[in-house]
Amino acid sequence: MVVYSFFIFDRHCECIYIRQWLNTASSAAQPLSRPVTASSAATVATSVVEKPTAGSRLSMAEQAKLVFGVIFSLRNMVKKLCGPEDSFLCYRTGHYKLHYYETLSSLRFVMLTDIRTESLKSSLHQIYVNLYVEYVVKNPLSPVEHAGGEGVNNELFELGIDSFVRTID
Amino acid sequence: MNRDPSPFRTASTASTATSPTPKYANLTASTNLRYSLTRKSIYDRHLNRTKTSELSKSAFAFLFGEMVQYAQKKVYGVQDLEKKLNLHGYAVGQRFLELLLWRDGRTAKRETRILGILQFISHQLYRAIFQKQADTLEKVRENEDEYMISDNDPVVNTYISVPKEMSQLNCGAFIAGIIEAVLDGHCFPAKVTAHTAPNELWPGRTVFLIKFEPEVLEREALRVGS
Amino acid sequence: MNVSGWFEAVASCSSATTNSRSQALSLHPAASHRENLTSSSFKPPTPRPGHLPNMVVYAVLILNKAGGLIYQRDFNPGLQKLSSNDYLILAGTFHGVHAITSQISPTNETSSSGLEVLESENFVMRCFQTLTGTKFLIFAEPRQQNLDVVVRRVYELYADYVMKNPFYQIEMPIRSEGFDRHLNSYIKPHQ
Amino acid sequence: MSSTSRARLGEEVWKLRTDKINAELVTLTYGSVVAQLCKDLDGDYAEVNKQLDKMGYNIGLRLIEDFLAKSNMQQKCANFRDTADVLSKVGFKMFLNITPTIANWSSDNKQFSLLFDENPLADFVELPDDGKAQSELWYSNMLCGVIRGALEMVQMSVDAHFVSDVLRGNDTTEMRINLIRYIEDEMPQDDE
Repeated sequence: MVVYSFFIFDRHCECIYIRQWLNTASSAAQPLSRPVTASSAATVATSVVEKPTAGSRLSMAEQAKLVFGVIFSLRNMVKKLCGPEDSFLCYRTGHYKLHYYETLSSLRFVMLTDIRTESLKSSLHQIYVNLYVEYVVKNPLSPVEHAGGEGVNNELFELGIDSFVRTID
Repeated sequence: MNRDPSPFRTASTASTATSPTPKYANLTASTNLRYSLTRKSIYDRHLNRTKTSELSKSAFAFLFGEMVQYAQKKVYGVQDLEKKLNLHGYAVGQRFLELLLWRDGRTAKRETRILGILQFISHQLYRAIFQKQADTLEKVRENEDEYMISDNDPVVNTYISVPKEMSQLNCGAFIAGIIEAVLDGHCFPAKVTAHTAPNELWPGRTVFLIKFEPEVLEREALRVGS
Repeated sequence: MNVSGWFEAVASCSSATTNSRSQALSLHPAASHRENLTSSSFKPPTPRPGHLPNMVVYAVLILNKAGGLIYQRDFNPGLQKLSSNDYLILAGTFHGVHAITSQISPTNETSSSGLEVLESENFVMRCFQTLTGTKFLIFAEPRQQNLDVVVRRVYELYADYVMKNPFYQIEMPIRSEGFDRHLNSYIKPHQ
Repeated sequence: MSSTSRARLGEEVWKLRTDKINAELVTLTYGSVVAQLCKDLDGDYAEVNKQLDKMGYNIGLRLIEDFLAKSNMQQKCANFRDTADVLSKVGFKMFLNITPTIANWSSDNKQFSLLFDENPLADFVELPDDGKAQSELWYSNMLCGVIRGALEMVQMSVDAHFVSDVLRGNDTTEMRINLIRYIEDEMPQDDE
C-alpha cells in the first residue's frame, strides 16, 4: 500500500494539517522515511513555501484547497442523495483513492492512497482517537482552535502519524 | 425494366414509374463515361457478388436515421414524412425486385394472383432483404381490396423511438415503399402504408396495410371466373 | 463551485421523463374478422441480454459533456427523491468535482482519469466517462463489484437506442421509449 | 495496442458484437439518399457533396458512441498514426466490413490517405452520364463527414475529402485525411 498524502480540515473548513510522502519507486517500499513537508499551515500566510513536489503539478496549498472543495461537494451530494444519516466514505479514480472520515465535531480527515488500498474508515477513526485527541487535543500547550495549523504539528503527533501509517497495510 | 440497378438510372422515374419504360439509350449509344482501367466498374463485377454479403446493422441504422432527419426538414407533418420515406423505399424496392428476379434465373415465375404475389413478398422478398419471413399475412375481411402483412420487429425501427407528438408516424413507411414497388413491378398497383400495432410481446409490431387498385380486383375476378 | 453556467444551459429542457408511446393505431378492432393466410408460427421474442444477477441498481444518471443532466431514472428504492432542479444542480456539481478529482491526482500518470467509484455507507456509485465526455452514473447497493459490466451495457444501450434514434437531438434530455424499455429489462426492478 | 491486435479487435467486434444486415439494403438505401439529393439540389453536384458531407458529419457525432461502446476502447490514441490504424482496422471493419489501406503519410505525420479497394456504398453504381457528374460528384462523400464528425467527438479536428474515385474512372478510390489540430479538453469553469 502506498500513502500519498494526509490532510486534516477543521470545522471552519480550514486545512490545519498536511503531510505528503514522496511517491517514487523506492518510496513505495518505504514511503515514510522521507517526509517532504513535515507539517504545515498551508492556508495561512506564514512562511510556508511549498514547492510543487514530484507527481503533483500543484503546490500543497492549492492542492489542499481543491481537496477540500471535492470532499465538501461529495459529502453534500451523498447527504442529498441518501439522507443526512449517510456519509461519504471514499472515492477512487484510475490512479489514486481518497479516503474520508468526518467526526461529529466536523473535523475532516482525508488520506490519499494508491487504488488497491482497502477502506481506511476505521484507520482514520483511530488516527482521530489515538493521535489527534491524545496528542493535539490533550496537549496543554496546544490552542483550542488551530488557526493556521498551530498546535497540530507537534512532534508526538508527527511520529504517531508516521508509525501509524506504516502499520496500515 | 432497367437492366442496371444503379440508383441513378431510375432516379428520375422512381416516383412515377408504375410500369417502367425501358431506357436503353445509355447502353446502346456511345457513352461519355470514363471507366477505371482496373476493372472496377459495375460491368466488371458479377451481380451475385454481394448476394450474401453483410454490413453492420448499425451502419444501416445511422444511414436510415439521417435519411429520416433529412426528410423531416423538408416536410410538413407526419403524412408528408411517411410519403418521403415511402418513396425512398420504393426506389430500393424496384431495384431489389430486379436483383431477386434476375437471381432466380429460369426458375423465376411471374406471379399473377394476389395471394401469390403477397406470398412472394412475405416469403422470398422478406427473406432476401431481412433474412426472415414476415410474421403474418392476413386478409381484411371487411374490405375486399385490403390485405395486411405484419412484421413484429421491422429492422428499420429497431432503434427508433417516435416522439409523443408524432405518435402516428411509423418509419416502416420505408418498407411499405419497398412492398409497393414490388407490387407495382408485378402489375399489382396498390397503396401500402405502415401502422404501429403493438402487442404485449412486440411493442414495435408493425402492420403493412395493402390496398389494391380496383383494376387488380377486376382482373383477379376475371381469373377466378374463367 | 460555479454551477450557474451549465444550469442555464439545461434549465430550459424539462427533466428526462419516461413517456409511454401513445395508443397505437388500431387497424381493425375485431381481431376475429381476419382470415389468417399463413401458417406463420408464433415466435417468442429474441432472448434479452442477461439481466443483472443479484444486484440492486438504484438509479442511472447520464450527463452530457457540458455537465448537463440528460437522463435520470430510479429503478429501485434506495435514494431520496429529488426535484428535477436538484438533480440538475447535483449533475453540474458532480461535473465540476469530477474534473478536479483528476487534477489533484498525486501520481505521475500523464493521462488522468477523474472519479470512477464513489462509496458511501448506503450506496456505491460507478461513474464512467466516455472518450467523448459523456458521463454515466450508476448508483447501486453498497459493495457491488460488477458495476463495470453494468455501466458498459448501459453505454451500449445508449449507443443503440439513443444515438441511433433519429428523433433524439444530441446533448439534449433523453426521451426515448426504446431506451427506457431496454434499460428496464436489463436493470430489472428488484422487490 | 499493436496494429495486429487492432486488426484482431476489429475482426472480433465484427464477428461477435455486430448485428448484421443485408449489404445490398444499405447500398441501395445509400443510393436512394444520393439520388434524392441530386434531385433536391437540381444536379448541383458541389452542393450534393456538401450535403452528403454534412449528413455524414451528423452521423459521425452519433456513430462514435456506438464505436466506443462496442469496441470498448477506453484509451485515447497516442498519436495520429494510431488513430489512422484504429479508423481503418476497427472503425471501417466494424461498420462496413472493409479495411481500407493506409498510405501516403506526410512527413509531419498529420496527413494520410485511405485507399478503398472495396466500397460497399458504391456497389451497383454508375454515375450519371451527364458530362459533369464524373468530374464533380463525390458519390461516397458521406464517409468523409462521418470521419470528421466522429473524430471531432474525440478531440480531433480533421479535414477529410476524396481525391479519386473509381466511379470517376480513376484507378483507385482514395480519401485524404488531414489533422488540423487536437481540440483542448473542455474543462468546466470552476472557481475552485
